[in-house]
Amino acid sequence: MKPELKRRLKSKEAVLFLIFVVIFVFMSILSPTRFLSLYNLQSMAYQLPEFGILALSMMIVIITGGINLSVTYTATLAMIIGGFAMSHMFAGGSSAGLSVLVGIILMLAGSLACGAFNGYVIAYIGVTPMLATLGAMTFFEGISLQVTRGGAISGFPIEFIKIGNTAVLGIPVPMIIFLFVLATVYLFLERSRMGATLYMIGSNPKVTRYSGINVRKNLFITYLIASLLAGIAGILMASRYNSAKESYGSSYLLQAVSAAVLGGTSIAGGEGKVIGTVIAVLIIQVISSGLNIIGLNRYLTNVVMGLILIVVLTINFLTREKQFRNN
Amino acid sequence: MKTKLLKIKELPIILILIVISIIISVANPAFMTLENFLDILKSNLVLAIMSMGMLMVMLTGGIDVSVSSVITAVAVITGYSLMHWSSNLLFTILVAVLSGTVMGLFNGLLIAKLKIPPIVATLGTMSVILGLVLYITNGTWMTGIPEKFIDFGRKKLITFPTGDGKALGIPIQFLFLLVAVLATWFILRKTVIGRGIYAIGGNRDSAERMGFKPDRIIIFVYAFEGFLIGLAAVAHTSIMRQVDPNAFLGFEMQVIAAVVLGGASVLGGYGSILGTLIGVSLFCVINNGLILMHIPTFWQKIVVGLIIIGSISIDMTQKKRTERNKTRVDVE
Amino acid sequence: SSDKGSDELTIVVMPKLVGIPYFNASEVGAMQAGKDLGVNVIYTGPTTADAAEQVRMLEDLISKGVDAICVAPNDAAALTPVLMKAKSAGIAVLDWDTPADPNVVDLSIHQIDDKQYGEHIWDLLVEGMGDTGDYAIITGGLSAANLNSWIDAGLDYAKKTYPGLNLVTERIPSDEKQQVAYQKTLDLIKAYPNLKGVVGISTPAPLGAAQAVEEKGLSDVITVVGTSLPTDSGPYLADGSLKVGTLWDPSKLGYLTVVMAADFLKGNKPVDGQMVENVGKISVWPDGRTVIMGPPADFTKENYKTFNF
Amino acid sequence: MGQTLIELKNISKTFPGVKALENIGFSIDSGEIHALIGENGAGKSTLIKILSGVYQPDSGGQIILGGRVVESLTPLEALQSEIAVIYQDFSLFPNLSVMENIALEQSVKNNDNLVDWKAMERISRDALDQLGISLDLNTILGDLSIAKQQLVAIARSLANNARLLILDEPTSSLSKNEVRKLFDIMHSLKNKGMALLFISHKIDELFAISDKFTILRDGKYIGTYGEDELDDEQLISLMVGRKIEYTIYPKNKRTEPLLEVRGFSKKGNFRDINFTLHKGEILGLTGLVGAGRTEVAQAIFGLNPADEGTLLLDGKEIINSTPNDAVKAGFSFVPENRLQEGLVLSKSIEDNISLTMLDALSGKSSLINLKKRKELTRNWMEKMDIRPNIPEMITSKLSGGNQQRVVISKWLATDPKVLIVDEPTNGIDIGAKSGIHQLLRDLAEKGLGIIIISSELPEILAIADRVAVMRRGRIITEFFCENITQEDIMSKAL
Ligand SMILES: Nc1ncnc2c1ncn2[C@@H]1O[C@H](COP(=O)(O)OP(=O)(O)OP(=O)(O)O)[C@@H](O)[C@H]1O
Ligand SMILES: Nc1ncnc2c1ncn2[C@@H]1O[C@H](COP(=O)(O)OP(=O)(O)OP(=O)(O)O)[C@@H](O)[C@H]1O
Ligand SMILES: [Mg+2]
Ligand SMILES: [Mg+2]
Repeated sequence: MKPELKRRLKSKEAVLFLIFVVIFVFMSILSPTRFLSLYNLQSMAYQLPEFGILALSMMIVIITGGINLSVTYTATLAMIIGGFAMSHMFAGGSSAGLSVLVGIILMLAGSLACGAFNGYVIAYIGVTPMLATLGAMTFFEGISLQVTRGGAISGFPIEFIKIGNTAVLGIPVPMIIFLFVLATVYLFLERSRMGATLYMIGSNPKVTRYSGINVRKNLFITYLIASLLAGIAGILMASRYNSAKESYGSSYLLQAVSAAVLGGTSIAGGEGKVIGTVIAVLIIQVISSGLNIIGLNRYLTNVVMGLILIVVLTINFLTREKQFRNN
Repeated sequence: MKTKLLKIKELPIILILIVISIIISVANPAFMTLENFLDILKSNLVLAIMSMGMLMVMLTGGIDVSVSSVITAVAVITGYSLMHWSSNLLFTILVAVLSGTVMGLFNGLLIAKLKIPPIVATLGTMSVILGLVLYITNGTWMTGIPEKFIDFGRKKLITFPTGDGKALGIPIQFLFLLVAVLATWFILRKTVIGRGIYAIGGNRDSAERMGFKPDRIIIFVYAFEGFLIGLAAVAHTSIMRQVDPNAFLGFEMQVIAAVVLGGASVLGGYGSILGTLIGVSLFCVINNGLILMHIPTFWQKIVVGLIIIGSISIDMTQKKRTERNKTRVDVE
Repeated sequence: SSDKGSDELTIVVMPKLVGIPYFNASEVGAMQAGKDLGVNVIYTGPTTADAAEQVRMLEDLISKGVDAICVAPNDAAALTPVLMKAKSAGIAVLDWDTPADPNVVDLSIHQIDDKQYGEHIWDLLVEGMGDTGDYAIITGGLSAANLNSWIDAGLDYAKKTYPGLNLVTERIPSDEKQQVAYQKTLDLIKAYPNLKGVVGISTPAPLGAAQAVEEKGLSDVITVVGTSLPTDSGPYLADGSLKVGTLWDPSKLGYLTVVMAADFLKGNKPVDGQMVENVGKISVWPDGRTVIMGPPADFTKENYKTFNF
Repeated sequence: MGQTLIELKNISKTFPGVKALENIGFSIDSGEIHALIGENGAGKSTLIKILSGVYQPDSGGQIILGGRVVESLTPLEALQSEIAVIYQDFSLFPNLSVMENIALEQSVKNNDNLVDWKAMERISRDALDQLGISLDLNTILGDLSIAKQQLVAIARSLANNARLLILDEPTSSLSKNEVRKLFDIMHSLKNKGMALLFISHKIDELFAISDKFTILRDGKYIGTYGEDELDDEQLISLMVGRKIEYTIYPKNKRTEPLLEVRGFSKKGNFRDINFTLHKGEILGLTGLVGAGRTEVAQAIFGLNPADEGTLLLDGKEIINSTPNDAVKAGFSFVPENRLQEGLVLSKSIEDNISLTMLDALSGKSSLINLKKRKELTRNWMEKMDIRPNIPEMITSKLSGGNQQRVVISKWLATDPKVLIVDEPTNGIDIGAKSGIHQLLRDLAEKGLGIIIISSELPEILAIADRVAVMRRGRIITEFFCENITQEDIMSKAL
């Protein structure tokens, strides 16, 4: 038991958590009354879920050795499809409850359709994920533009807006949804049969196929699930932003990749822990909010983020080296 | 000869390029004109130059998402140098390639020495470099590039007289592309390091066992990529006559897409200059064709997305079929 | 502003994004106003024109505790919930440059009337190319609300006033990049050989169009007009490839925004015809909260050197 | 014999948790073929990697090379000292041409800056000519079969004009004929004064070619002996510490048919394959490398579906169009190339063994029962004697033989009806080999049908009930294994 505990304390995730604590304390000292205020903590809890869910979605795909550049446009296409129906139904006199229900169902269905598209092209046709999702990103954006003509879809019932903007017992609803998603993704990836398969596919698809596993089906489902998560993030965004538009969250794309790798997911596939990604998301959120409150130039915030990425990975490298030498 | 031609790996993508070109020129004969090709050439030179560097990086199994920020930084430095130091052409080129090489070197060191995965290392440098450039310049355009340099940018290499008294010409910036392609070709084909690049991409451990120094090769590759970006920055500045620190936002994706479209493997080891140039051409031709074919604006992205996925799917299906029907045994 | 302890006012001015010339110029004006009025101005915004990023930043700024938020929304609807939060936190909410949801703003600072501006641009086009013939529009991005509203106003106007004008294809996006506008214009020239005019909306667009026209030696055939900053467009105005650029002084807009916010916090409402120092005479709509800065300035070959933005 | 070429003193190597080598010391003379032998995991490959500079030995040891004493070598130093190695995993480049795989090393060794394509062509052609094989120099290596790749690896070391040529199990995927050719070459190299260090688990080969034997056991040096000082039995007992020989198992009577292959054909792979596998039977499938045995096996397993033909299991027609179908129907397939097809090298023993068992390990909940998984792994690691006994060990760090055991474990764990094994004892030491034979026989006793593909005829004769001989994509004949000799089979296969 003891060596197990020791190993855990030395793990990448532990180091990352330590870094998170340091940054959090640092921000708190810099701005005790504001950063550490209840209001700010709550506000961060509102902001984090949509990004966190996108990062988890990205992580699942990266574990299979892929990448999903269309993740944010999946979220927005889904919200546009559902939002379009929802606002039209609502304007047409349907009850708020029904419109919201139909809207949400369509948003999830829309994201699944995007996932099926990517999944088919990648798993069954065999196109490199990077290129397939790059094409899909353009394609989804195109459809969104075609539907919205560049504008935003709004006029949602207030019941829908509430999803992203209310708190239960002080805990924002998006945060509750995030925790639920997080637990599910954890069970799926790290405890379930299919999760185990995905890690093996990410490490070596050929051997996995030779082992009698239906690699194509698993990959296909992976993209479905990842896109469904993007759809959930889309619902949160549409609700928080009270509208649906093709460009929402486009800055999350590279951030989601960064969060996954910062959290220890191997970009080559086959490796990565949910908890790592979550800590990375927390780090990014705290830096972003903290520096914003302190009033640092937005570009310097990017510089800090980049440096942290490099520094954390360097630390990982150095600890690995040290362990290697000590043994 | 015939069989050799059929064996070219790039054949499917070449055919796709030809088919798309034919479709466009049927829709609009203006496509198949010298003038249009020269326009395409001039407006995509920078992409083509940068694709050479990216090809090398991807051959080692790496990727570089910082190219857009590096070219921005180099363009800003070049612009500053032009306006404050000297408008001498050679000096300008020297400044540009030096600063590009230094930034590439930095990426290379992170990747080779600190073993940071390329996509992550370059994501990091992208944030840092772009953040600094925009912080310093605040996004302000640098106008007032010396006339001497702008005049250079307007020069033509060879001119072709046209019927209506105008003259078309190959833009002077084509030289930069030529240098980039030839240098890349020379390195990849003629030097031991170049073969080492392929070897690392194919099997890194074996390359090391064979006596290659993968770390050094990787550093070299990123530095060389930086060097090419330096050339690209000069070409770009001489065409655009100003420096806009926001001009390259998102450009990295285009470079990567063109190279992958040209058949390079994201896992390393596979990819060719010919393929890459065809990938770039396909990219340019599609973009060029959108307006020439009068495709309505709101359909354009849908069309581009589908063409990218469609052509690579055809390529893939083709490869799978050959693989499946490969003769493995000389059956009696 | 609990950390401050003083009673200095803190006003946030948030552009759609930072790091582009237009909003840099606004920053200069806003900061100057802060200095002149003795208020604390924070000029910050996202690095890409993303509404989501704006919302996140606004949430943080509400946490920070400020007195007024003036925002140029990337998307009006998207900001409504967060602006409502700001209001309920006792923060004054203003929009500037681009309107936000009118139900949540205390004041709305417009550089210009969108409709008039659109019509003005089309008038400039017709001045150059005449009222018949083919023309095209190059815009910054398909989903930029204010650009779209100018174009829509202009198109409506052209339909009624200049029926001879023929728009060859829908507005073409240029990703806010001169290089792309340049490329697209080259393609347009070949695709539509009878093209006589190009309207560039967003600051880099007219320049890219002008560059292409100049290179093709068509400065005399194709009229390029559009929204551009006089300093950046100097060379193109000088060589005649860009006929006219039209824009207001963004720094004045920044200045006016801060002045209005500070006044509002002090309990002063704007009045029609009010003279604002360093800006000029403003007009206020009957609703009492929509402030219009004034007509744009047109830049031509002759006068561009007299502007400094 | 010539003079001492290289001498090792006190060489040790420790990996995290494993002492792979302990105070090894012996010398190799020029003009000799020196066999390095030991069980799987004895440390042979590790020693070779030290000689070639891939690993640095623990400090305190000495390598004496042409009078120069060093503690360790770098790969380039090793190359420049003219030590050439054919690694167990070949160390080739799948994306480069045959020519470059053979000749590029020269340029690196000479510190060249530029590539001389003409010289490369000459060097590689010479090397292939020496081997007496013809290959298109411009073929991309990845497109070649494993056997041909191995020939390329050999050609590469020939091209190096090495003074010491190390061959780590070079014969593991060669057929008899090719082995004979290789041995001829080794002889002629030896006569030219080159020293050869040779690793193999095939005892008959060792005696056929070696002048000296150096025996390692558990990382320790046991001794060096001349070929006339030892016989097979002594050698084996020195190596494993006990006596072992090929047991010839009693043959089964025919029972009811289990698997029937009817008219299997696939263009460019095989034609009109017909055979029946009975319950409790071991059917050998043999022939020269390239005869199409692997292709047939892959077709049955759904990896390389046939164009025509039918498959009957227990009399019912089934279609295996993917491995997934095959596994569901009760097939297991141990592929011939464990590195590329058998193991996820970056994952642990546990992950690999449980890969085929995920369904069984997770109940309705779809969540994996971690305890059951641990148990399963432990059971198989014990049963197959996988060393080191650490389930979390990453499989790339296992010795070749132990890797093979993991692959076999993962397939036996599924409790199949039909087990297809393609060169299953490739690279497995003689002790373990007899263990695997015993295991296969026991499984057959329990009613399993087994198809074994092997180029090693004694192995086939020892355990198979029947053997089908393939030649150029067709089954030429079938024998019952009772009263036939290797020569009977070879005469059909050629
Ligand atoms: N599940 C899979 N995952 C990844 N690659 C696969 C998969 N199945 C087949 N391939 C690859 O596709 C190629 C053809 O394989 P195979 O002959 O098994 O295809 P198939 O199942 O007949 O194809 P299809 O279903 O398209 O007819 C091979 O290169 C193989 O590696
Ligand atoms: N990189 C490594 N890290 C940890 N342990 C290793 C590593 N490489 C080898 N070992 C261990 O060193 C021991 C010797 O392995 P080696 O590969 O030399 O065996 P071998 O004699 O070649 O066996 P085989 O005949 O099975 O190939 C084994 O226990 C192996 O697990
Ligand atoms: Mg070995
Ligand atoms: Mg075989």
